[in-house]
Amino acid sequence: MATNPSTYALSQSSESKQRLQQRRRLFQETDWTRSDGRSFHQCRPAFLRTGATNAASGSAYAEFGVTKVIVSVFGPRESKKAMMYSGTGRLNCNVSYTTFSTPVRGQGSDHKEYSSMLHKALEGAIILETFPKTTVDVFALVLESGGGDLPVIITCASLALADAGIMMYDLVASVSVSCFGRNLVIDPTSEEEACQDGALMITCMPARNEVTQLTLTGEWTTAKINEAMELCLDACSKLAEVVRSCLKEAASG
Amino acid sequence: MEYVDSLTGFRLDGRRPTDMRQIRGEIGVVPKADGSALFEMGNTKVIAAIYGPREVQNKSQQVNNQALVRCEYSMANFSTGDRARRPKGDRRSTEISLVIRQTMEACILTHLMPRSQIDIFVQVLQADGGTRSACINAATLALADAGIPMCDIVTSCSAGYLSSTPLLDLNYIEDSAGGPDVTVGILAKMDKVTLLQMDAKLPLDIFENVMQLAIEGCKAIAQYIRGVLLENTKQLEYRKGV
Amino acid sequence: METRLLTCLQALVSLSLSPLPGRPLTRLCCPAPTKCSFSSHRRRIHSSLSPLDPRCSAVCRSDVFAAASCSTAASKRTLWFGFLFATGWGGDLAHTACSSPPSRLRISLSHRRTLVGSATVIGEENGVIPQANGSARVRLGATDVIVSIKAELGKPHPLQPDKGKVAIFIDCSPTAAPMFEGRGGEELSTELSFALQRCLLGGRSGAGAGIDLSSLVIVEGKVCWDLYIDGLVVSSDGNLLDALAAAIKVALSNTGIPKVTVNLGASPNDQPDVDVSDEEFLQFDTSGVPVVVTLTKVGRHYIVDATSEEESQMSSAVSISVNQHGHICGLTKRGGAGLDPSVILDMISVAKHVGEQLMSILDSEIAAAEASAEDQ
Amino acid sequence: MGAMTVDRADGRSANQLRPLACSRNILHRAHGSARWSQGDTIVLAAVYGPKAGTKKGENPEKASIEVIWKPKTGQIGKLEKEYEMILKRTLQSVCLMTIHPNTTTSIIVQVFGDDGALLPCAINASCAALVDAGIPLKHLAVAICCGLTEGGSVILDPTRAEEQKIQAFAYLVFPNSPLSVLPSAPSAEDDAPIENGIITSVTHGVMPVVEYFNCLERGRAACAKISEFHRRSLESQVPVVARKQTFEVLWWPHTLTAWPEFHGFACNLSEADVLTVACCCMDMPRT
Amino acid sequence: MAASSTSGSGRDIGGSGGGLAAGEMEVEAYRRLFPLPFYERHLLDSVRPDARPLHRARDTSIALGPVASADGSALVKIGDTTMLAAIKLEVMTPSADAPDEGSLAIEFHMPPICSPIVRPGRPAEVAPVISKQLSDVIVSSGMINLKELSLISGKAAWMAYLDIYCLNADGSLFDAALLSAISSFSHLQIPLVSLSDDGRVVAVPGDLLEDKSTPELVNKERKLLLHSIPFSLTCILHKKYILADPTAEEESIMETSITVVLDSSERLVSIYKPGGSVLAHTSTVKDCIVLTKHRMKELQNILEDSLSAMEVV
Repeated sequence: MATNPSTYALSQSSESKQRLQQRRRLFQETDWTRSDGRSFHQCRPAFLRTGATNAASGSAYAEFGVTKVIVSVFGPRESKKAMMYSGTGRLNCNVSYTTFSTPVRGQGSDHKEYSSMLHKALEGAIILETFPKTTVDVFALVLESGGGDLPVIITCASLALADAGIMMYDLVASVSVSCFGRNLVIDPTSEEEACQDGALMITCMPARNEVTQLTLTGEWTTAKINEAMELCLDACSKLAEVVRSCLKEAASG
Repeated sequence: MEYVDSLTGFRLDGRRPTDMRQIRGEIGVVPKADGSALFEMGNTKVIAAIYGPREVQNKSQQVNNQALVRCEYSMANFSTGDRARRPKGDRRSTEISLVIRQTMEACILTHLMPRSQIDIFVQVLQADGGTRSACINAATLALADAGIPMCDIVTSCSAGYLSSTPLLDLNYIEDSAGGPDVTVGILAKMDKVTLLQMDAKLPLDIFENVMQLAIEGCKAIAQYIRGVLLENTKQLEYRKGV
Repeated sequence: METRLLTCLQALVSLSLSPLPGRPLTRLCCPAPTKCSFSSHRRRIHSSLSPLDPRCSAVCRSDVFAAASCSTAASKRTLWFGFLFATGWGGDLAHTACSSPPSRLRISLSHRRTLVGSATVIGEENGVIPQANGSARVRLGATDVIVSIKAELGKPHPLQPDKGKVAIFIDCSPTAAPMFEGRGGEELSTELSFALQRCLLGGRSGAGAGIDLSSLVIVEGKVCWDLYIDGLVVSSDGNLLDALAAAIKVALSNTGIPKVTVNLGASPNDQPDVDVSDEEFLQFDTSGVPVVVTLTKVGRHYIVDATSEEESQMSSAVSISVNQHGHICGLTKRGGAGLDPSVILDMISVAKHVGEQLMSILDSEIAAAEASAEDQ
Repeated sequence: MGAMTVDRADGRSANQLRPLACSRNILHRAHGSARWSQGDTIVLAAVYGPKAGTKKGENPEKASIEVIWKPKTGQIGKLEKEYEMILKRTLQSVCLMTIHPNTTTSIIVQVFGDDGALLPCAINASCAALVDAGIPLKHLAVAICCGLTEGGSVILDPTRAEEQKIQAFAYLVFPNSPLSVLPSAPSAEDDAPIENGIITSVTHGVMPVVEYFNCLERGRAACAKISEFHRRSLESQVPVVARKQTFEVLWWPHTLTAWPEFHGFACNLSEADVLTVACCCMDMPRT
Repeated sequence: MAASSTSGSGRDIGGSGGGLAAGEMEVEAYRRLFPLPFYERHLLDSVRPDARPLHRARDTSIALGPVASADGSALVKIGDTTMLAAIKLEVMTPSADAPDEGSLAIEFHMPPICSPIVRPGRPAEVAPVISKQLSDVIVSSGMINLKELSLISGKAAWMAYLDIYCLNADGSLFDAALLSAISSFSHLQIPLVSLSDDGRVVAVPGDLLEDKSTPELVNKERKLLLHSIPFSLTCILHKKYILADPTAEEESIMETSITVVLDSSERLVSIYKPGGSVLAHTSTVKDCIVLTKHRMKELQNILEDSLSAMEVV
């Protein structure tokens, strides 16, 4: 099996391609219903559990609709030998996908962009001074990708960090919003993400009212940014409540 | 293909066989580096930056009685006609890095800076033949700019043999013709050869001629580089108000 | 050492003095001396802009300097132009800053002199890289970047048959800093590439893209131009993203895309023949290409165009790309510290303001460069 | 059971091994080296070490062993990774790991020829190289490949062609029989002699359980022979004279084909020197 | 003493809540400082720290179809060791020497989340080895008839990509991986396909099956027939003890392991003992084989239960 022959995934027949075109046109209209029946400003139901991997210091599993993610936290442990001395702790993040996470079989390699975004989203929330000279590793594996992957990873990672007992200023919650013409659609699925005009993702510490990460693509007016940010911040604080209750449950159970 | 016009004796780009392309050197192109220089040979354009002498970064590489000299050669994506993503550390760039490192190490007075490290970074902005030579020349200028003690200045030039004519300073088209390409590096004042590379067949008497031509080229470049350094020193003097 | 540098910087900033000689945060003076002769044509605009901080009713004065100088070398004509501008409160700020009550934030902005060079190689198109379709070199103080643009024929993405493709790759040369040696620059390179992609290419559906992708299509679903934007950081002294974005804009402005003639194949399934002209070139419309403004937060202040020394002490930085309509086309945040949402909104409005000026200067200088190129 | 008559392409009987050969101390820079061949399967093993320090993840209180497998051609793949791991674990069980704590011994295995039973050959070669390097060992590990033909008979040391044809085969590694002057120490665990225990077993293909035990028995008998060979070759060790490598210059009559690069460290040569060297090279008879 | 210890987690003592009594703390400390004597004390009483008898495997569960985007998938847990396996079918042109056979590509992954040993960018040493072992065992056992993966002889055949992800590595990785592999194969639903105009194989959506205009289907069978399924058991050999189904802690303390794979007709597919300080004598090997036979019965029942549970749903 040294040289695998080239293969191709089953393409859907022409009907379903037309369906995709239809959807794309639909998104441009002002009023349409989402495929999972949610309203525009409604998030997917979130399922969160701690303790997915017992070999790790802390871990968590998150399921938001189709999107399924496991995050393990290791450490604080010895930094790599090549690393120079550091008075504060280090944070090392890595995000990878399984080969079967997407409808078409992928390579299952590391996702560098998400790894660095995860790092940026978390480093502001962790009190790095509490573990000098050592490293905390946050590793995420996306089992199935169904849209809004990065926000789910970030939220799940914050739960795993709390499970590992890493000191944080606050829990971190992350929510993204897609822009279609005039509409703002919160917590998009991958189908919606593929056709969006723009996207805004906020990671924040709700109790401190601080934004640790913010990315934006597409063309936005200031008023719309305002609206989207408010929408996201509101959803973040609700999400943080879900995370908090999950932690309480784990501690009491 | 005819590389030398049989009637006029001119080369494809209008040079005579013993003509060098226009050369230009500029000192101090990277303000943050300890020493830097730009060197152009016709359309070949390279930047060299020197960092050091400084503390050895990887302690296991430290040499106790001399300085550690390191070199990295990299090519910009747009440096050649056809755009290509170049992975770092491919065979060719590793080899050229080694050649540059060894050549420069030979002229740096490494014993004066024990337990320290000197990094030579060369970046090719445009490649049109003779990048190896241009890199060495740029590195020499940059080392001088960084004030690193050297026993002499090293200059390099290539020569080839096409259409039964020894040609000085091959450009890309001549270089890719597949003929012999002799790259020579000399210590200008001491009149010693410090680098010699050739990977093709050449009868010995012709090899002698070609090498001689390349050495002449090196000497001319040395002349120019001396001028650039002198001008730079005058500027420094002027700025310091000496 | 680091803490000392921090306190020193903070002290300087709170005095509204820049740690760089000759670059106050709020007041203009001559730029730091550089090698290039700088015969300046000076425009001073006194205008009453709406105050940047809504709580502060001080009149904001904007000083815009633009300077261009031409020097003709023996074989090539080098064209330099530069600008520098600042916004802030009027008056002698070095003193008022100390005495003013601790307001929420003081905004103090000053760009270093930007040098955008388009060296003209004998009789050829403008550009520092002759073999590319377009190129530019931008210097921002000691930051030096080169951008080259190459257009190649390709096939459109099956899901977007009416659009061409653009790929942005940034490389950090080890000449810029020893830490970029080997694979050391990869992390920063990919981060810059992604940030620029986010800023220039708009949303997934293609809305809000700075580069009009549909203009790159030759035959729908069959042939299109693939635009490869390669950036190289030659020297790094902070604010790489802004410099790269400006360089891309300038490079796009002098990008000539060859005119093509298409012979459609007999059957619709055939790949059409494309004839690429090597004489006629189409210019690229760059008015929609946004500029990027990075606001770096040091202490309680945020500053534009931070040097690497200033960046080393930043708590966080927000890069905002602004297009000609004053719309935000992309935003990325760097640095660990969290920001209050209202601060971000405030930064956006500042960036919009700064971006407008940066845009108009870049545009006018591009026009000037083009005009002088045509004169030749 | 008995040996059924099996037709083997090379005319061997079912129980017959290919000719064995072992030479040691053939690399003068390595601390120990050995070349082991079984017919056309040839493996060269070199041992470097013990060197100070262990890799991350290894127990620093013990010696650590590192195996690097170099295939004859091409890149190292999954199969080679598996071989590396098996070889490492096998050699770990043979070496006295407590004698040189916090050291690493590297074994480099270079495949010269693969004509079946490659892994057993590599294990035998590595063992000989460890002996050559003077690494303290408990006992030798002796490896053999037993094949099970479609007809249900066992053949020893199959060639590559046979390996591909047969239904199943097992790589088995046993300790060699100790030649002790002392009366055998009372074994606390088991009454069975140590050479009956399996160090390593790797099988390929499906076989009935009884056949595996049949293979074990036959393998054990063959290993006794191999360990006898091992012992003899160790005793009759002839010091091999290390040949100094000579400086080689590629030349062609009256033409320099390649000028080996030289970069002056201490020897900045003048132009005349270069030509002299070149001429010298060309007058030099080719060795 | 035996009952006092918890499962073999690698967590900090301090992290597991301050509720431990002083005596228990000492046990935990003893376990960390002198792991081997700790285990040997247990073995004397024929019990393991997690209260298992020596020959018992941990609780095993199989969940079929956890990955919606795959054609077949299974989540297997043996104790805390968790494996997620998924099969994706793609179409390939079969090779000339086997025109009517499909192909298998089996890959075992150890992502960094599964164990503190694995770091990103540096895959675990054992991952390629287990990959190789798995494909050897699955191919040589003849469980799958590759001819069933053929679509159009010489033109198109299925390439089954089986990817197994270890989500939690707590010993006996090969056993769990093999079980997840065979479970996902028994869950595999082959999509119904037809041939499009340009000669590519395309999927036929379920709602179009009754439609008359749909082009003719290429395949009819939606299930693979699995012959002689292989089951495995890994045992640790320590002195004269045999410990079935070891945890990661047991594997790290007692190094000699032996893996026996038997197929459903009790033939030997593999005996894998890579070195180790303990020598396996014939009697030991026989004991391991007997243990594997018991384990096989257990696993067969668990697999059948989960399959029938799925059909009911």
